Amino acid sequence: MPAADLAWLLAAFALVSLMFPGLAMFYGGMLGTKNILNMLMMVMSSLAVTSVLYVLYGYSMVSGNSWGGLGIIGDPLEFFGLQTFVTDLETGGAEGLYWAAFFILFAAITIAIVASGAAGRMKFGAWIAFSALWLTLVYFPLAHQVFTFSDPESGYVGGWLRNVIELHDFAGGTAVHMNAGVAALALAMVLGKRKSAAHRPHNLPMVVLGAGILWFGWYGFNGGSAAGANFLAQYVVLTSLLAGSAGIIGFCLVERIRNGKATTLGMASGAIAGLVGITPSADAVDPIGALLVGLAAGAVVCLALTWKTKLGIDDTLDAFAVHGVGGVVGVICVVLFADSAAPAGITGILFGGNLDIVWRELVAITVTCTYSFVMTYAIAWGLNKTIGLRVTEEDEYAGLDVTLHAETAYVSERA
Amino acid sequence: MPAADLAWLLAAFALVSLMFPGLAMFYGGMLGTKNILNMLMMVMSSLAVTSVLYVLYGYSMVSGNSWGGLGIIGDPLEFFGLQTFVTDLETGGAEGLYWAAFFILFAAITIAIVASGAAGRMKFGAWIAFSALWLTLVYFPLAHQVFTFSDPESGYVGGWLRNVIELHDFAGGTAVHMNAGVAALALAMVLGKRKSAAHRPHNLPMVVLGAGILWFGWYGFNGGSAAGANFLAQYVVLTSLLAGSAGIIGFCLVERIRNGKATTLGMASGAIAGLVGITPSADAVDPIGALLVGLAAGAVVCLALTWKTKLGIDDTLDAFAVHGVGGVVGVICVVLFADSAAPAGITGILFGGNLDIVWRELVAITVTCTYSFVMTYAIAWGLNKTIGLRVTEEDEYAGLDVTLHAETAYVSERA
Amino acid sequence: MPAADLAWLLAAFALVSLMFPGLAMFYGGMLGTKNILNMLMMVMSSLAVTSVLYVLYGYSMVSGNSWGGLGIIGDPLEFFGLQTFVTDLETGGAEGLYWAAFFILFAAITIAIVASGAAGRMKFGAWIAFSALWLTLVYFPLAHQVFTFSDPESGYVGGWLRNVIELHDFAGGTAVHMNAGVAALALAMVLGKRKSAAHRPHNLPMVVLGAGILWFGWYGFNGGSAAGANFLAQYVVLTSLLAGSAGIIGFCLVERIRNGKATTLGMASGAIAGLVGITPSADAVDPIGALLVGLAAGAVVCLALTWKTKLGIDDTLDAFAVHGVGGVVGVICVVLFADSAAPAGITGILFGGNLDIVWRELVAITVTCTYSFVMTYAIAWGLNKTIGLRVTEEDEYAGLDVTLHAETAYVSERA
Amino acid sequence: MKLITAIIQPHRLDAVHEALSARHVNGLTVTEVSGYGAQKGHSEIYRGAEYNIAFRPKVRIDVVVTEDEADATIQIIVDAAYTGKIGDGKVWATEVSEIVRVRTGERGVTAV
Amino acid sequence: MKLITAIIQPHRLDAVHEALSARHVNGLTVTEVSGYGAQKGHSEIYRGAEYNIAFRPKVRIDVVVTEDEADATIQIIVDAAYTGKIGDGKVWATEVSEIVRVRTGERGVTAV
Amino acid sequence: MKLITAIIQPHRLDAVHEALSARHVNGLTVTEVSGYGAQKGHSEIYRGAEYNIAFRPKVRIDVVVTEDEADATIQIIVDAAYTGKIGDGKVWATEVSEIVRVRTGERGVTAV
Ligand SMILES: Nc1ncnc2c1ncn2[C@@H]1O[C@H](COP(=O)(O)OP(=O)(O)O)[C@@H](O)[C@H]1O
Ligand SMILES: Nc1ncnc2c1ncn2[C@@H]1O[C@H](COP(=O)(O)OP(=O)(O)O)[C@@H](O)[C@H]1O
Ligand SMILES: Nc1ncnc2c1ncn2[C@@H]1O[C@H](COP(=O)(O)OP(=O)(O)O)[C@@H](O)[C@H]1O
Repeated sequence: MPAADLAWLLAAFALVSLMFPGLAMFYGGMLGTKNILNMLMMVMSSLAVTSVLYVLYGYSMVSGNSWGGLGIIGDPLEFFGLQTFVTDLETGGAEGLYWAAFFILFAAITIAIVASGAAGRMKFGAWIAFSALWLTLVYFPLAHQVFTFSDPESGYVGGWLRNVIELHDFAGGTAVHMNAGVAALALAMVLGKRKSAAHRPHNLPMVVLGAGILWFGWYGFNGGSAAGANFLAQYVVLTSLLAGSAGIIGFCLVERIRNGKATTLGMASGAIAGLVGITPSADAVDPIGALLVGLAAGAVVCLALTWKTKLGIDDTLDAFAVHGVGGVVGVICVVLFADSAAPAGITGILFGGNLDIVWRELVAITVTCTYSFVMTYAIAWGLNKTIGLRVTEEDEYAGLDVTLHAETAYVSERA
Repeated sequence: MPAADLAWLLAAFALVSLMFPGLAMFYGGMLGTKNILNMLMMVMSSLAVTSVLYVLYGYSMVSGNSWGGLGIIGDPLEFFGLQTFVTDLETGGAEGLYWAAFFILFAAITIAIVASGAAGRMKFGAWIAFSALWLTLVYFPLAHQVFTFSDPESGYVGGWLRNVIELHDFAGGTAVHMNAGVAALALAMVLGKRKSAAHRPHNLPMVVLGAGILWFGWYGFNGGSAAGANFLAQYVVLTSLLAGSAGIIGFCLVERIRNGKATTLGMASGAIAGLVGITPSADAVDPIGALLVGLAAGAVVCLALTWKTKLGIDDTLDAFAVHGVGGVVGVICVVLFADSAAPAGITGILFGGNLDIVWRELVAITVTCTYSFVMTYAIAWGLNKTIGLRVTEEDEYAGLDVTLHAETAYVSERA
Repeated sequence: MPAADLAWLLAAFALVSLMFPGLAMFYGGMLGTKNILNMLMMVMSSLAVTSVLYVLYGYSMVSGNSWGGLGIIGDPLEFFGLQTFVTDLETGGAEGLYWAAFFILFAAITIAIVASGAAGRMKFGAWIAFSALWLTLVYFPLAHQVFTFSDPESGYVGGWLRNVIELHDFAGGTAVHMNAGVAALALAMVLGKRKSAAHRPHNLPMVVLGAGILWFGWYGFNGGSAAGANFLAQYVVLTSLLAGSAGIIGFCLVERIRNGKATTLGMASGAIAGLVGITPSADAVDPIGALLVGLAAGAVVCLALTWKTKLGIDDTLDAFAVHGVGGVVGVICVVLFADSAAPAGITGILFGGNLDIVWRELVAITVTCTYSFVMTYAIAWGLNKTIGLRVTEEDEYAGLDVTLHAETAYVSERA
Repeated sequence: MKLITAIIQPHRLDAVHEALSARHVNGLTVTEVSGYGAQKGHSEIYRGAEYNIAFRPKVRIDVVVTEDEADATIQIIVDAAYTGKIGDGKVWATEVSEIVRVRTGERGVTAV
Repeated sequence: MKLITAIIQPHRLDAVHEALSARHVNGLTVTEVSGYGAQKGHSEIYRGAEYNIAFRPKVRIDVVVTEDEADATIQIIVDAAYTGKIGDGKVWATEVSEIVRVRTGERGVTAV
Repeated sequence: MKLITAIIQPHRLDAVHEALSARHVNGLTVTEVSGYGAQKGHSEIYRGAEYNIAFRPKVRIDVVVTEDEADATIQIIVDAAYTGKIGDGKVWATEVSEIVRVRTGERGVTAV
């Protein structure tokens, strides 16, 4: 019933679109009071940069017929201007137009997550340049490799990770989350640490609101990836609810045991960790499995956060731990306890499944993370040598909101 | 058209899921600056606790075949792990899986409302214990009794209030709102008053945002209870809009007359009161009736708030007045001016309907409120005698955010 | 597939309903700290006033059979109480009931935008009176003229702009945006300037959140105007995404060139400007055209803002520039580069289209703006002479939140 | 004249205010501050990282009184602010050489 | 040297600042405070409960000036802050025994 | 006794606090303020309109010390707050005639 599918997909698109202000609040609230606006601009401007690139050549690079049939990257000229899709094919359902819109949001949210690694010290022009290059050179190829199915009938060739390696990744654990997490780490390494001392989050209610909105959007992200109003959609919506919930428990339990106290930021982070974990696995685990995915993702991400502190890298808002590590945990969960009765039909090795899935997932994870790290580092390094990435020390002390954007986030004057 | 129904139900589920950050903002904004995070954690953790219980035995207790055919409680073992629902029945529409997800949200929002009665003085571990017990002993039975239909064909027995008493309650005026309102009152009574003076709401824009999000979610709550994309769904969406709107008028008019000024908190509270009022009556009144429901609920709740102050019970955020009294007003409106042409087909006694509906509603209200009050009081009292519910006086002065969660909601340092 | 259409329309309705707290945050954040609540009340109370009027006579005036067949205004008595729609026509899809709900939101958001012109100086009772009069005398007639189609078969006569002039306005560029922008200007002129100095926005993250929510709601606004889950809906959702994105670029580029810095408020304003621009043109331009609409609207609105400052009118939150000018830019874009392959099937004059469309759009713009300005000015002037619109100077210095609503938006006491 | 400055626990503000009002102290100014002293800070935890927060929220009261009211005023504040727990705060006095009431231009004791 | 402290209406801050600048006062420090005095508080209403808010928002200005500038400075502030309505505030002066400019280490009048 | 008041750059607060702690200064009070001086304001832009923001965020530290600690304390603060850039701030001292510790009622030097 294509029209019914479209009805849900339109709603799912809208849900995902709210993830942008959600992410902006989630990240903005975690920063100190003088670099918030800069973060909001990095997050929201991702839509501007992605929209333009996607219309010009992004859609082609991601969903186009593989260039040379190699499964590496789509032909960048195939869908210039999305002009092909302007005409109604009268399928009654979602057409190229819809998927273009949906995938713009996927690409934009990925680069928006990367922004978190640059909080508080990057020039805004450099960020725009970086994000355009990164989308083109990192996201578009990986998305092609992971998301695009080949169509033997029409001779259309898709991505090699999807079609040759046959990874299982329900809604973007690799191309979106691991990719973003690793890239944020690489960018943070090139940028170096912030000058000023670490800040406490300036507004935790804002963080909770952001997390709640992100969760809401995730139902569209995962549910829309079911491509319709079908059994799969309700399946992944339930598992997403359960994993987010259990993510809270996993994170807060570790906190409680280690620090004696469960925290609000931990609760919000745990929910997101659980959701990251379920993104690749939502269709492969059963309800109890979904709770376990959330529990594991929440707990491991919580542990990963402190490891990071020791490494001394200023991945400011922990994108690597939350999205990188969280994504890996999700994939490992598929490998371990996928339920063969679930829509994906994979048997986890704990339930006697064969080891085939192991190397497929390993290849996918390794390729994604290595490619993302190396390319991101190279792009950031190159930009740093040429246009320079970082603001001056003085600007950093004064804060990017005032120095880069000539604004103050909060003004309390009562005049 | 099950797929079309599912398309709307998936969206409705997502809408309801946003009620959690919405409620968190609504309640958090009304508190002083030192107990906000604790409230956010109580509200959001409701999802964590409910998800686990629902997967284990909650779904069974609510929607399972009545234990002993008594209509009191579902068999707690029937749907362990929701494993039955993992397989696609290929109905093309919403299956058990979906309803599990939807009802988790119903249960979780109910306990989240109860949390408001405990604001600013309850230990967090005690809250988690309380909420698990309360869901098991209070919510699950009442939800079974009110929501679960018998199926004579399959011999499946549902709740007695629904099937024997045949109460009319469209979307949970009893099991959700009155139940939560009364339970918040009972919990507040066991806890006792806060030490520190009453606080003004620390952030009213946050309250308005929360109310606006709740309103949005309510379209999913009531609209999803129509079980599909049908006439009923659009009917209740319209009546919900009208009742929320008129709730503003009812509340603000009373304020204007009594205090000389309409307030923003009043506007937000009035909208919620109107929505509580329409929850049981959304399918039974016509558009003008919906305006009257909102008007009545807004006005009566506004009056109820000051009565409470006089009783000297610290039902901190007025859950009893808003959800308890508001819910009762809604049911009374059904009795009084239900329009027989509306989907529910009930004739209000003002329009010459018979008195049959009166006792049915009276029984439902009495049973719900009495059971909820007695059980909640007992659970809270028992926990208080054993693990203790309340934080120390010092912790209360310092605020729960710092003492229980080692965090501060807002940090304004510019270092 | 009417049920599938309804599934999407129900979701679209909900999306639009979130625009109210979204607009409240967008406007509230832009004000200083002492008039926020008043703005929130003006925005949210729009729902209360509109709901009542719409049920009584608004629906009739907008969608009723044209009074005297003139195409000016619908017969105000036709649908009293919306009673006609209470009975299920069993079309399986959206019926009068649904459209009543959807159009209440349209009317309410329009008057809510007008409120921005009165920020910080208008009596609340006067605002309520003004909004009721304005809806009745300005919005309802214009909405009838623009939105209501004639039905030759049944002899039903709709609005003259729609049926005689045959304007092209996809989702309300005229009756909603230009109308609101011009009315805000007229109201601001009658009210005069605020006493106290211009304030910096007190909370820009709130503005960004508001803009993000508005964008989300816009998908429902434009997508729902497609009247179903169809090709058109996905078309306008994509063009809305692209125009909002490009609006950011247009606005920020002008800022960057003129002031040397791109600002956060500029980003938020640019997105909204782009969305205003695409509202009349969403079905008429292709993807690259949508980017151009956004770019043009963002850039022109940015330029218009400073022109306004020079005129010395205190259109406090720039509704005229954003909605008035932005709407006009959108219509001009249709005229210039509409793509004949797009659903509207209009050929822009740059692509060799005939000039027919030019005068149709010119008439529509002129009629809307003139009527709106003159009538709004007259209503405001009349009320000012009778009940008086403006608060005292002292109240203005103290702030409307305390003086009109006896509340303070933010309280930071830690007692 | 003397300027009495008191740093007290936030939740004692109402009590101090009432005590001073009862004694016909005609005006005072309140500032939200933070401080440390014998009462050390506390630690907060964000994503596993511990922050030592050196300063705790306090309220500062400034009140100008005539010379002969000074001692009594100090005592009233000390009594009303007292809880007996660490962190109760300090009250100190400095000499004011001139004071003017803006509205009337009055100077000296009549302006207090 | 003298420290002049002024408690004024928030909406007079700009005027005072301009007046002082015009007079070449080289620096000042502003604090958001609240206070009560002849101007009593106001009441607010939340869900039907009335709260008597004792304190109204004010702005505090601290400026250190040389001995001979003190009187003139007070007068400038008083004039610029004046609206004639209750709540206009107070200005007072205390003796400063030493002042240092952090950047240069200069002391005394040259540091002002 | 002396009251030392310092207006410093916000990001030097930690350094000043540590330096004073190391020197066994037992208490201090911090206020968020804003100010202007040799360091003029900056401009901000909202929807094309330029606002000249006269005041920059600063931190105010108040610490009461005994007479003989006063000079050393000033020096510690000046050293710790120093960055050498315009806007570093001022430190001044006023005479305190009396000080009481609320918790114990102690007066004078033992109360510091
Ligand atoms: N020497 C001082 N100078 C300025 N403020 C001080 C000084 N000592 C204490 N304070 C202020 O008083 C508050 C309470 O002091 P503290 O020493 O913690 O309690 P107590 O006075 O009960 O020993 C501190 O937080 C600080 O704001
Ligand atoms: N004795 C005082 N000590 C400290 N501050 C004072 C004193 N009297 C007034 N103030 C401050 O001045 C403000 C205005 O004083 P108020 O008495 O209301 O007005 P007016 O000076 O016009 O009579 C008060 O809100 C308070 O902050
Ligand atoms: N005369 C003064 N009285 C009160 N505060 C002052 C005075 N001069 C400077 N300040 C405060 O010190 C801060 C820094 O002073 P400024 O003159 O900008 O730097 P510098 O001392 O390095 O020349 C100002 O922002 C203000 O808060």
